[in-house]
Amino acid sequence: MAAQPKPLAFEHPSYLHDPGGIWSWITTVDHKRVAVLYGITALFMMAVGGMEAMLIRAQLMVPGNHLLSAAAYNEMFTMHGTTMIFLVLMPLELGFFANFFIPLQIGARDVAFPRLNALSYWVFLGGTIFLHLGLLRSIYGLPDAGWFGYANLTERMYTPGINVDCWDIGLLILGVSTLLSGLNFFVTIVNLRAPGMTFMRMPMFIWAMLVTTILILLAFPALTVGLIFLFADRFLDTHFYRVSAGATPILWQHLFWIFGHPEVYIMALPAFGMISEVIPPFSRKPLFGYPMMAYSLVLIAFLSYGVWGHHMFATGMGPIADATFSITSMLIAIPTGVKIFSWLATVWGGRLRFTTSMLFAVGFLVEFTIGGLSGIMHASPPVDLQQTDSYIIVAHFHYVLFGGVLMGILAAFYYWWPKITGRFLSEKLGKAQFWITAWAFNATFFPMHFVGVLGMPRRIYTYAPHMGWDFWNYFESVNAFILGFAFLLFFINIIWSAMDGEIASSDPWDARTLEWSIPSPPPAFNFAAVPMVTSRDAFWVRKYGTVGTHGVAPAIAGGAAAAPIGAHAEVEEHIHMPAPSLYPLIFALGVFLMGVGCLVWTRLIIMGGAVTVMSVIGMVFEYPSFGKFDPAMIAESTLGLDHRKVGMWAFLGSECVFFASLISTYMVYKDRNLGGFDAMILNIPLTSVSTFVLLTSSLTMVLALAAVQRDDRKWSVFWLASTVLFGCIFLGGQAFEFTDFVMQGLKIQTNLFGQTFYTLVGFHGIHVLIGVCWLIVLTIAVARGKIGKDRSLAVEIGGLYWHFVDIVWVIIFTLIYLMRTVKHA
Amino acid sequence: MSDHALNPAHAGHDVSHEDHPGPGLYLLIAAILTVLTAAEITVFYVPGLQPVLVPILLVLAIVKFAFVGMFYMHLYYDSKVFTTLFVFPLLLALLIVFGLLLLFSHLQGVLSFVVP
Amino acid sequence: MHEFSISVILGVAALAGLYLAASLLLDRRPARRQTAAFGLGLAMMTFALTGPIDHYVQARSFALYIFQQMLLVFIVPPLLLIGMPDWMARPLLVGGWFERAWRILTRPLVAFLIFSSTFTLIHYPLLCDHVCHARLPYGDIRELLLLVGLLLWWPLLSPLPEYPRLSYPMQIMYLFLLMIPMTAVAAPITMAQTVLYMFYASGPHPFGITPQADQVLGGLIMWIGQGIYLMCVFTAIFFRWSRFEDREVPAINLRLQPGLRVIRRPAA
Amino acid sequence: MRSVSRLNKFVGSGLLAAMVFAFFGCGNFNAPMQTFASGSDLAKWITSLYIQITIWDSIVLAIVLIVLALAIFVFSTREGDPTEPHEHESDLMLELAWTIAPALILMFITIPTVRTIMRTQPSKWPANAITVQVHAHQWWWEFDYPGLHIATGDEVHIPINRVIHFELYSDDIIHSFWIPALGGKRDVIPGQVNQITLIPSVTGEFYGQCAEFCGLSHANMRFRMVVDTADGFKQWVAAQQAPPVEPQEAAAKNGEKIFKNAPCAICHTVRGISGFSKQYDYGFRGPDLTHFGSRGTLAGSIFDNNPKNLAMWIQDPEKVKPGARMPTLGLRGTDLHDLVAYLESLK
Repeated sequence: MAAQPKPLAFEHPSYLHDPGGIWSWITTVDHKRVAVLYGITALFMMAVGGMEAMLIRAQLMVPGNHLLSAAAYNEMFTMHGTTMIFLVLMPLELGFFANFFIPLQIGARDVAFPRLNALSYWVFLGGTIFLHLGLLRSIYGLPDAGWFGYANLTERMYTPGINVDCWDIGLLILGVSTLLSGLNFFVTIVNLRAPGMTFMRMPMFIWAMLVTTILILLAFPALTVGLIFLFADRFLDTHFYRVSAGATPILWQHLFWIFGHPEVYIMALPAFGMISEVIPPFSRKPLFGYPMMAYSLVLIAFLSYGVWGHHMFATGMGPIADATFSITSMLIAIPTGVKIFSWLATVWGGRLRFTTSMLFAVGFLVEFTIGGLSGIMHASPPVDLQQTDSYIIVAHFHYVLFGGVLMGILAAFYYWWPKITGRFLSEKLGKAQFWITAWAFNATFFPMHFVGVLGMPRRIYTYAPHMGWDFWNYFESVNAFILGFAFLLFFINIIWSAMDGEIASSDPWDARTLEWSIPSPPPAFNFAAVPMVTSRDAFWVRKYGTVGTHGVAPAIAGGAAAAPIGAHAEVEEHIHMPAPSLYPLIFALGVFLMGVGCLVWTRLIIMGGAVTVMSVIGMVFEYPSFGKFDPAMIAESTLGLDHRKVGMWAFLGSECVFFASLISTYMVYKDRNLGGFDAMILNIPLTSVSTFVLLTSSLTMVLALAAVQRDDRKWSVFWLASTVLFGCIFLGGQAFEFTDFVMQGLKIQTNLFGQTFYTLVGFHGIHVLIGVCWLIVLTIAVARGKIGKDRSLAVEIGGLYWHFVDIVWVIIFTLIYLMRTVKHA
Repeated sequence: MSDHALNPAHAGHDVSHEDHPGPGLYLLIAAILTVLTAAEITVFYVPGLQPVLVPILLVLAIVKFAFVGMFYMHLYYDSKVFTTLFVFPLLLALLIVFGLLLLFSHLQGVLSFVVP
Repeated sequence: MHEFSISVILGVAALAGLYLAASLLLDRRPARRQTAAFGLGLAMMTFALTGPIDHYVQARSFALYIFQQMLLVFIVPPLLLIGMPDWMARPLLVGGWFERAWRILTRPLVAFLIFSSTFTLIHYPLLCDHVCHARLPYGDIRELLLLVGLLLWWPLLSPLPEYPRLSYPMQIMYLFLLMIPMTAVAAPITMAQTVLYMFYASGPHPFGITPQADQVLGGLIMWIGQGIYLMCVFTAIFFRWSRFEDREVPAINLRLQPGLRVIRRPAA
Repeated sequence: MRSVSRLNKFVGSGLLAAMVFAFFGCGNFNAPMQTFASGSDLAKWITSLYIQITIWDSIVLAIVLIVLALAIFVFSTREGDPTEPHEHESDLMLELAWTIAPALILMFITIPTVRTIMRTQPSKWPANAITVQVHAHQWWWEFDYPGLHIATGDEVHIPINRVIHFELYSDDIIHSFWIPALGGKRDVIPGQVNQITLIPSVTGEFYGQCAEFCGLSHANMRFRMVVDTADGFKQWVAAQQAPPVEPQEAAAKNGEKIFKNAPCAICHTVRGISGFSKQYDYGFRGPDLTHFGSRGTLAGSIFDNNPKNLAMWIQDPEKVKPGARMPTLGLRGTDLHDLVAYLESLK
């Protein structure tokens, strides 16, 4: 370490500049480039989703319209919802803004797992294409069962086409992508913060993203399980949602909304964070009530798991469940109200600057409040019975998701665009866009409250005249086109700015957080030297000396602010950025091929699977740092922990929810089984032996780890190989068990017991299989001397997965096998 | 209360690989796990224990779960961050199981006529 | 049926005497708020263990039985721990086999498991009817609750720096997780369609309500009462955490800690 | 920049005025499916709660908007002002206030909510309640009166001031039964029997519609509910219980033959003429047509019941109701005319 800081010359090209051309974008692992890729894709999909919305409004303009057929209309509203949620809002918030600004705001060089980040993007792109694959078959090939895809309408019997297959598999693929980026950002925020940036000094956007990623990790598995059941129903002829076998389609609704309500907050919380970033600089005040703001985020997230039932009041859950879900839903209003009032208090007394960004932030406050308040109505079950599935709900969630989330995103666009591209968006066009949007948005969606009160149901492609709906629908449609025009302005603005926008300085807004301390657009390595954080609003304090601005001569701003925080890099040569990689793209291709294989040609699944596995192995060994214990990295990490291990544990946490969904389905359906085979078929002696085998494999696994940590290659290989062997014996036992059951006549299609048993135990088996493959790779690597003491982390992480599989079996063995006679419901 | 609450920034530093237990402990845990599993199977086959089957099995499973988690997965020795990362979702998962069972049992109780 | 139990009064008096004696022996005075907290803790203990509450518990009021438990578990131990100065606890808990045992017992996970399993077990109807009321004198369970309550709160309120408290986020997590076993006990009791505990079903009720209603009331006290209480506690902790991390975490000095200056090398 | 801010204010106040205007422009409640209704005890309870919550919501919204507007109008004048704003970061009393006040408001909402839940979801209903079994099909409604041996489609009659107990059945997928004027909706879920119990308090004709997306023709799954006086209902029941009217005119007589010979009878029942067994789903796939002529609407209540519409419907069901299960039979000319005449004669 040099004692004297050397000034750093700032001739580094920005992240956008690269002689590699398009190839460098395809293989990029730079979080900023991946973010840009996400942004472009999501903006394109926003245009598509917007067109779909225009078509919907055009169809509803007059009663009895014949512009769209019923089939086309159903596709439009399904895809409008799916697109806007999964392909626009979430990618813009997570993929674009969070990806770009999490590392910049916490003073990191990149996200925790750069290649995983690129992988998330390519998988996301694959999923996006997959959702639209049905278009290849016919013009009516888009999914048409609603973004919520309620069973049993989605059963093959009622929706025979491949469109719902595409929806099902497409969402599974998108789920993988979202889960992985959630995991990535979670570890980044938890473990890669700059020194001194405690939780309570994080910018509010980072808080919001932290909570959002936790929600993603714990909500998406439920959707995955629901989609897997749907997949099984459609392709394997099981009856997860079929009444004829004793099942109930309500199961889908539970699983879907266990995911779906947190999902609402997965979309809303990042927008809260963005607004919290935008309002302070333009009010020239610190965020009011920071701890309260952070705490309410946590509370909202926590409560959001206990309220899924409020989407299901009409399904007849009974008065007790209704009341419980109602009360918990109402409770969410308290932290949300705290947030609104805290934003108001931030604005209050400030020196307000109404840039476009601030205008959108104010728009957010108004529209989101309206949306939130109508939400309180739906939280009251009796009132909800008059409102659910009517246009008042459409009004409500557009006020939340458009007036709230999208306005927040637009505010963030105008705020952060100069940092991303180094150029301003046009303020003139922006203000025009804001005012047109503000008018047209309210004029489109506020009357939906009226038609909702007048009883117009949702999702209807046509309606009768003289119901009192005609005028407002016409009015809404006209304004919807104006709203579309506002977005046209936005796209023009983006293109204009990219080509000829005004050049922005590094800190054009006199802002408060670290991302403004580096050049715009940032260099590939973000910070020349890792910044030190001593308080909230770190950059502001750098510039003005205190958190507030009292009594500090703004003169400092001229001097210190001009020199970015990282200007005193000592050893610039030490900045190594991760090398580009093609494996993320190959992985995504493999996943995509597997999806296509499900639709057309089964062998393609195996081929795609092989591509996926090979790409994972390739990716693992691509970097020489594989599994390496890096004291420097650990010393620099926030928690003093290796982030690969943090990531693994977070992933295992997420897996808990996955297995919980499978196990609860088994238990719920156990008593609804309509006769035939039941749990009494289970072979206890055999599985007892399997249990011992698996427990022993856990023992050999820890012994292997201990041997690797001693650098004892012979015993490492021996114990690893024994673990593989025990794993294989377990799998063999399971294969025997399954074959035995099939021979006795219990197939996955036979009855509820069969399907829930095979999926639960089967998915555990798949986990064991993955573990065995993983261990085989490790064994070979250890045997060839690639893994020694310094890389024992590779074995440790593999071991964590293996033990997790083991403890899941401990639970399965007890709940499914040993408690086979117990009634659950 | 703030006298000596740890700053999480330093929470992890006091642990390292050296704290991990040796093979002796692993073998002991393996023995305990074997005994517990044997106990589970015994409980399953003893008719007299049927009334208390569920609590006994649940407790045994939780104990096994905890032993593997604490010692084989090193949660007992590692940073508490890992414990949190795992236990929090685990209990959320439990709540989901619990909630769904409650909701569905209620459905069956109130709406007893299920159309075949 | 007794209004005041001599043994409880004696026990509380003994504790107060010990506190005073320790103060005199070691010739140090606890801070005023510590004395106040300890005194309040003893008062709450007396209130919970004897007098009208205990009278009605003996007279088969389930709701008050739960209320008594909540006092013993959630109110008394924190007050006692807050009231205990470090110099008073140190001679007891530093050095010797007792320290080793106490360290294991007060590891957060161990303390949590001991508390929640005890709490779950004593509400298992079979156990409750046979152990809590019939065979053993009733007092045993109350003292057990007090003890496991002390264990439960120790990781949060440990008076000794030698036994470090949990970090603030961990404290919140700890209390949050505590809500789950509590709910798992409270929910089935509240939702049960029958009276679960023979002891409370068997006698006339002091307040004239049905045993079923009494049980629902008790379940709700446990469910909602502890939920709101814990929520308030961890809200308070959150704000302490916020103040601590915002104001008190020292600025890391680059020159003093060169190790932190290492620029992260992502690969190789 | 100052001028821009003035422009903002100008446009902003214009927008606000326009919204207020639009809100009062919504006074048109002359809508048959409006949800602020009081056609039954259930609807009255719901509406009262609905209005209470709306009032609370409006108060909160007004507070937020006024504070925001004040903040904007007062503090935007500081633009360009060199004095720095106060660094006001927190205020415990204020923060406590805006935590506790919403909590109190929510309590005022929650308590009546829970009371209304308990009230509107009774687990028992009087023995003399009239039970109506509602069967939802893709995409029409069947109404059976198990005590009265009546089956109708698309149109349901109930008497005023009696306890009506709807049992909701679905044979295919999830639908939702909704008559806005008489109270809330309930999902109609296969494998589960949901119920609505209510006492209608106003006579008249009300519209209902399926509210849960149920596939292609979800929009065309409507029905009519007629609340009769006690006498009116008695007469209607008697008329419906009567055997079908013998066709009088020649055309109608011919139509009856066509009805029996064409595949109509596979799906439709005319008691005494066609309709076989529920077990084999024979004659029960479509609405019971025994008294078809007495109904006001047809084909999922999307048309008025008149010969022209009926002919159009029979000619090409798929065209007027996408995905309709009724096949196109290729009837035209006099056959069609006679069949229509027969069906319309079934008063």
